[in-house]
Amino acid sequence: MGHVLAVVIDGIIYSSWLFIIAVGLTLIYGVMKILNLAHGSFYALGAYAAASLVGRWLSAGRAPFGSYAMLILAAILVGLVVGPLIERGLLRFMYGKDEIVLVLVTYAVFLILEDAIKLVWGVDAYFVSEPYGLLGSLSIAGLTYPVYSAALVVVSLLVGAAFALALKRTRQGKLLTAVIQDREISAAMGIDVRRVYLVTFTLGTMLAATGGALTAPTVSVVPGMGVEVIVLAFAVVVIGGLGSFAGAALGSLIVGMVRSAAVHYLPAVELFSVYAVMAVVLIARPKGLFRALEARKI
Amino acid sequence: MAAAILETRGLSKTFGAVAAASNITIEIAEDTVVGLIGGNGAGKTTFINLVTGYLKPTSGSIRYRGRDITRLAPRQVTRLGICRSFQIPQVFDTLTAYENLLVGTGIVDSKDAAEAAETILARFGLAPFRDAVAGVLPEGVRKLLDIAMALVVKPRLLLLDEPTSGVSAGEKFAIMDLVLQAVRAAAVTVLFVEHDMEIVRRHAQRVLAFYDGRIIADGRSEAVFADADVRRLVVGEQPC
Amino acid sequence: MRAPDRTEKIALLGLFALLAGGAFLPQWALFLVTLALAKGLVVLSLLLLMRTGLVSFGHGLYYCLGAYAAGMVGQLLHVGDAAVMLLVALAVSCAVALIVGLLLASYRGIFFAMLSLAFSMILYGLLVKSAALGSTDGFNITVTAAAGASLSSASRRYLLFALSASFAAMAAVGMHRFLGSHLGRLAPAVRDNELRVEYLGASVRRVVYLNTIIAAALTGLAGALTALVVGHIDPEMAYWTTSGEFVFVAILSGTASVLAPFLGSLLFELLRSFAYQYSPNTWQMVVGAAMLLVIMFLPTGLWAVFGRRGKRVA
Amino acid sequence: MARPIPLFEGLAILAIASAAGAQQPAGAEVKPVKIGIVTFLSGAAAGPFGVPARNGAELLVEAINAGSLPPPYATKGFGGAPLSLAFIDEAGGTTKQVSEYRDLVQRQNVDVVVGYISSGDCLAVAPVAEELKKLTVLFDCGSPRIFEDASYQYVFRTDAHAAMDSVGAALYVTELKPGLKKIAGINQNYAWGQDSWNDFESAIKALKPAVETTTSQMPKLLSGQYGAEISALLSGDPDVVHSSFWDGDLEAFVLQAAPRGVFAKSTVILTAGETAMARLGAQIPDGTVIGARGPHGVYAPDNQLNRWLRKAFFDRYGVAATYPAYHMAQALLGLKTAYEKAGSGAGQEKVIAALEGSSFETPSGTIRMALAKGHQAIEETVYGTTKTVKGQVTVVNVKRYPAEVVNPPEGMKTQDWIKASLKRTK
Repeated sequence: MGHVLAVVIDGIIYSSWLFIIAVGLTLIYGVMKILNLAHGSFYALGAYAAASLVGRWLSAGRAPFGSYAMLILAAILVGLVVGPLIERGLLRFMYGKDEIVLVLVTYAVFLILEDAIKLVWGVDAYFVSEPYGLLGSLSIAGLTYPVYSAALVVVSLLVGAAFALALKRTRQGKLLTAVIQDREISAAMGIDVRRVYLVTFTLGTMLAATGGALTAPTVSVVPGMGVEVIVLAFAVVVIGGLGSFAGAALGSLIVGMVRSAAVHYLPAVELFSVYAVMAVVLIARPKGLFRALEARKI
Repeated sequence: MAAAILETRGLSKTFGAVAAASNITIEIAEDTVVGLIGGNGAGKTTFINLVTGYLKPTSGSIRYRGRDITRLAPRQVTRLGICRSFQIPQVFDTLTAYENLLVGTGIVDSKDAAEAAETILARFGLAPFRDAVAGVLPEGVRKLLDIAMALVVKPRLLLLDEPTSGVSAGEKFAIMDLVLQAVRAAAVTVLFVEHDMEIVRRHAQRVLAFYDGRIIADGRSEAVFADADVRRLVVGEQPC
Repeated sequence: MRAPDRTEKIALLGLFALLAGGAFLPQWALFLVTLALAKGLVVLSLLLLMRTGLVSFGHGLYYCLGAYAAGMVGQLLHVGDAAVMLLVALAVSCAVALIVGLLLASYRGIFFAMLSLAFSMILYGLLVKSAALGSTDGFNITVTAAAGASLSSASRRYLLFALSASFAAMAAVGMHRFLGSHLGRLAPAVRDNELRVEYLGASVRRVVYLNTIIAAALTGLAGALTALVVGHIDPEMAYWTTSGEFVFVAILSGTASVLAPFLGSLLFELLRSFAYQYSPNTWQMVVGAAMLLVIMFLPTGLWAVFGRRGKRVA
Repeated sequence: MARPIPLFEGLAILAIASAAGAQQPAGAEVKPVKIGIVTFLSGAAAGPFGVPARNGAELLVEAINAGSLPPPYATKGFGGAPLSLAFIDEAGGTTKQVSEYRDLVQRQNVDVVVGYISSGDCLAVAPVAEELKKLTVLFDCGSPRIFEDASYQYVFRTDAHAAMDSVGAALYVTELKPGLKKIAGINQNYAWGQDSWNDFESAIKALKPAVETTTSQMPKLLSGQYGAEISALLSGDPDVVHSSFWDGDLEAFVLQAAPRGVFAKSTVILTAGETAMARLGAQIPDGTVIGARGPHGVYAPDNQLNRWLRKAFFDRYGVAATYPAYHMAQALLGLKTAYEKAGSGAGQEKVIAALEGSSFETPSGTIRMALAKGHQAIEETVYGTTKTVKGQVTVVNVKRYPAEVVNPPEGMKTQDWIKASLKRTK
């Protein structure tokens, strides 16, 4: 049945989009134990930066294909500027505080960035749809899909593969894994936790911004676009298990598929399908799908 | 010999391929003081964890005063009259020493809780630290507080997990004397894990030697310390 | 009955001062204080949870439930009596907490927070879908009577204010006594060391469950009060940002005293009101910055400024 | 992409606001009229609705104070009394809005409140206005419930309620596609989206009972990703797709749906499409049916007031005036008319009496306060179809529906009216 195929394709596209955002969130939580509410703002910043850069690129009359480079550049810029600024300028004074207090710190950052974005870009929508249409479209199961969506899936797979490889194969990745698993021991082993934090937060910010930058051509960039994304990404990482990369992948897939199925078969429940899944998963597996219960030494 | 307060039969616990306790069958008589010795990982703490319900045995049974308590939770075991102290003190860090005890006495008997807490505070010599927050107390005091809390619930069987670890060598004897004095005043059966053989010799009427999850010797302390296996495997003497 | 201690005396004096002063407050201020007191009840319930080591990002669930329970009494049964509305709200939020609490009782830390959030968002989704209840627009509630006696519009304002003030004082004194009781003392014990609590023979689950229900009851009551005061309810009350704001005010207040939530709540309402008025375009930034300043410089909450003992007051 | 930097814009507005406040001469004989304006200044609704409305208010109040409006409004102030403004952000939910409303009335002592884009806020604020006995003009919110579930003495609404848009939409598409068989909808999952769809669906079914609904999609507000929804729309093969999306969501939907052929396959009707026309421009495929919630923006009649507003707004803000600005103008001009009819220095009660059941000229034509005992306005509604001419999007096949045709008669609830009488009124 073509319908089922459509559900799966829509689900995969949505999952890919979610994964790019959620993986940054889970990375930051895994390493720094910060559930970063400002992640949504970084996503929005990525989108705004992408809209501005692509807009300039195109209005300067340059080759339209260069706009893809602008999207990536926007994400990198936001990551490199905002990540270190917030980690060095604010978060480092907060380490050691309670997890919940840290959530509130990032909530404050989120509030401030919301208004800051408004001051810089105004409340009007921006949009740069050129990169979306440029790649053309293809037809699957009688439905038309833009190639851009397929590209999004590829990017998401690349991000996932890069993470899997980096964590397993590279020295830096192994250090990161060590910090995720045991912060104290890794500090005792002489790992420069300070540097790891800075790199992690920058990378996480960059990933959120990538999500935003890649989304920018498909939407209009408006104030408040980050709010919905945060809770959605939260749901994904909580379902998958906080701090787990495989969990972020599986969580994205589950949320994407459930949402797609809801839209096609039962549009009335779409609004809370994600939360229902989250509640069910948490009740069945209290720490999410990919997180073992830690034994306590007494 | 008095009736057995604790009885285990074929008690085993495995974690994957590792046997933390294998086939432990013992009887502990009421109103005795028993020392548990053995190297690290020999199974002493596992034994305490099994008896107090923190771990569920893979096989075997535990009876307390004739009643099967094999799969009960720590809370239920505690309510029956078995309590324990911990290697790492488990106290309420943000509460004062007095409040720590008050939490316990409040659970047991809400009417005379305050009085009971003061009594125990005094008996353990903790009165000077009454209003200090537990999180900032010196380790030796925390250790005492931890043991005092085990006594708050008026147990008939008390299991002490390394009561003198983390305490300076000079203080060890004093602490152990204080503890046993306080405990014996309440006519409690005591099992204690201890590395210091001097302390074991001095206080234990009976000694159980653990090695590799098994009990390799059981008897009066002189006899156990004379055992060749114990000397080699537990006390750590090299055969000459 | 033992004699009231210092906290209880302040609470009672505060109540009398409020009841007397309320008659002279201008209307806008009366409304603001009423709202702050009602919301203070929610923050007080979070204080209880925080003392137990728990933070809920889904307290909007009970806040909204209480409000809708009160609203539906008016809408469906056409009863405009404040007493009936509050009682029904209390009953409904307790009943839901009895079930949800069972599920939540074994969760801690961020997972408790997130599962609570999931439940509140499910309620939000259900309400948004309920066209009969006005979807996101919600509906209006009118109080016409209190415990049988009918009310004029002016006396209604003062009555709701007096109700909120009395509930606040009663809840503060009640909570203070509860926290000082043997049962209440288990809250910080659970937060500090669950293992030891179990080895003292008490059930951690039961403590968490009980405290969740008490917190839900207070929050449901506060939701109903807010509904009566504002005169309008909508699903936004269950949205996660509402819950997040309560947590923020709880952190702002600190957990040192049962009076802190009301003070924190009042200060927050004032801060927001002024930020709205003087900086309508950047009020979020003002609130966010205030939040960071408090977390940085007053890590134990605003009460640290007032508390005689900086560290911890039992 | 060039647009004014809002920071400076904001500062400029503040400066104007304070200038307006300072303008009153010391010891003047007429007391100034202080107006509290509540619109979205933050959040998603700020860009498309809140800020154009605020700009409209600024522009009009300045012109009114200067007496530079075209006739019949060429006199200064409200009967000579200068106006000053106090702005409040509508964001933050109803609880906050009720609180802010009280603050506006009792602390800032405004003489009249003009505001509220969200129907939830309108519903919440109306009873408070009654309690505080303060003249309050709702200028933009859409829900018919406000005056159908209650009656108010101090509350007015100077724009028509939203059922008009859905009924007009149903009339337009049934005329456009007489062979209509299948419809589908994609609307935001909140009161506005739900009401819009329900009214549209029942209007269509009243007009053409055989029409079948293939799917009604209700994505979350601001969800931004409509891939699955678009697939669901496409696979039902509907003749008409109805959407009351606005701003960000609307633009995202158009951007995502156009390349996937939704607009080619079905006739898409965007009931609030006008706010996005200027920005989306040629991105909106030809043949899309566009509404403006009344005779506003591109559909505004060619009268002197409209020519003034269009030019002054564009000159000042660099963008075309959209319907929220028109709605704001309706509210302020209605008030000016009532104040002047009541006479200089008249009390609030007289102003209310003058406003009740009045009619007045606006850039959107004549507004009549015909419903809810003279408290609810009716206006005509207009739909048209897009056609790109030389890269500029224009509307063709424009049809105007008189106010009486698309609004229920006095005393009848919208839902009953649509179900029972729509067929006959046609």
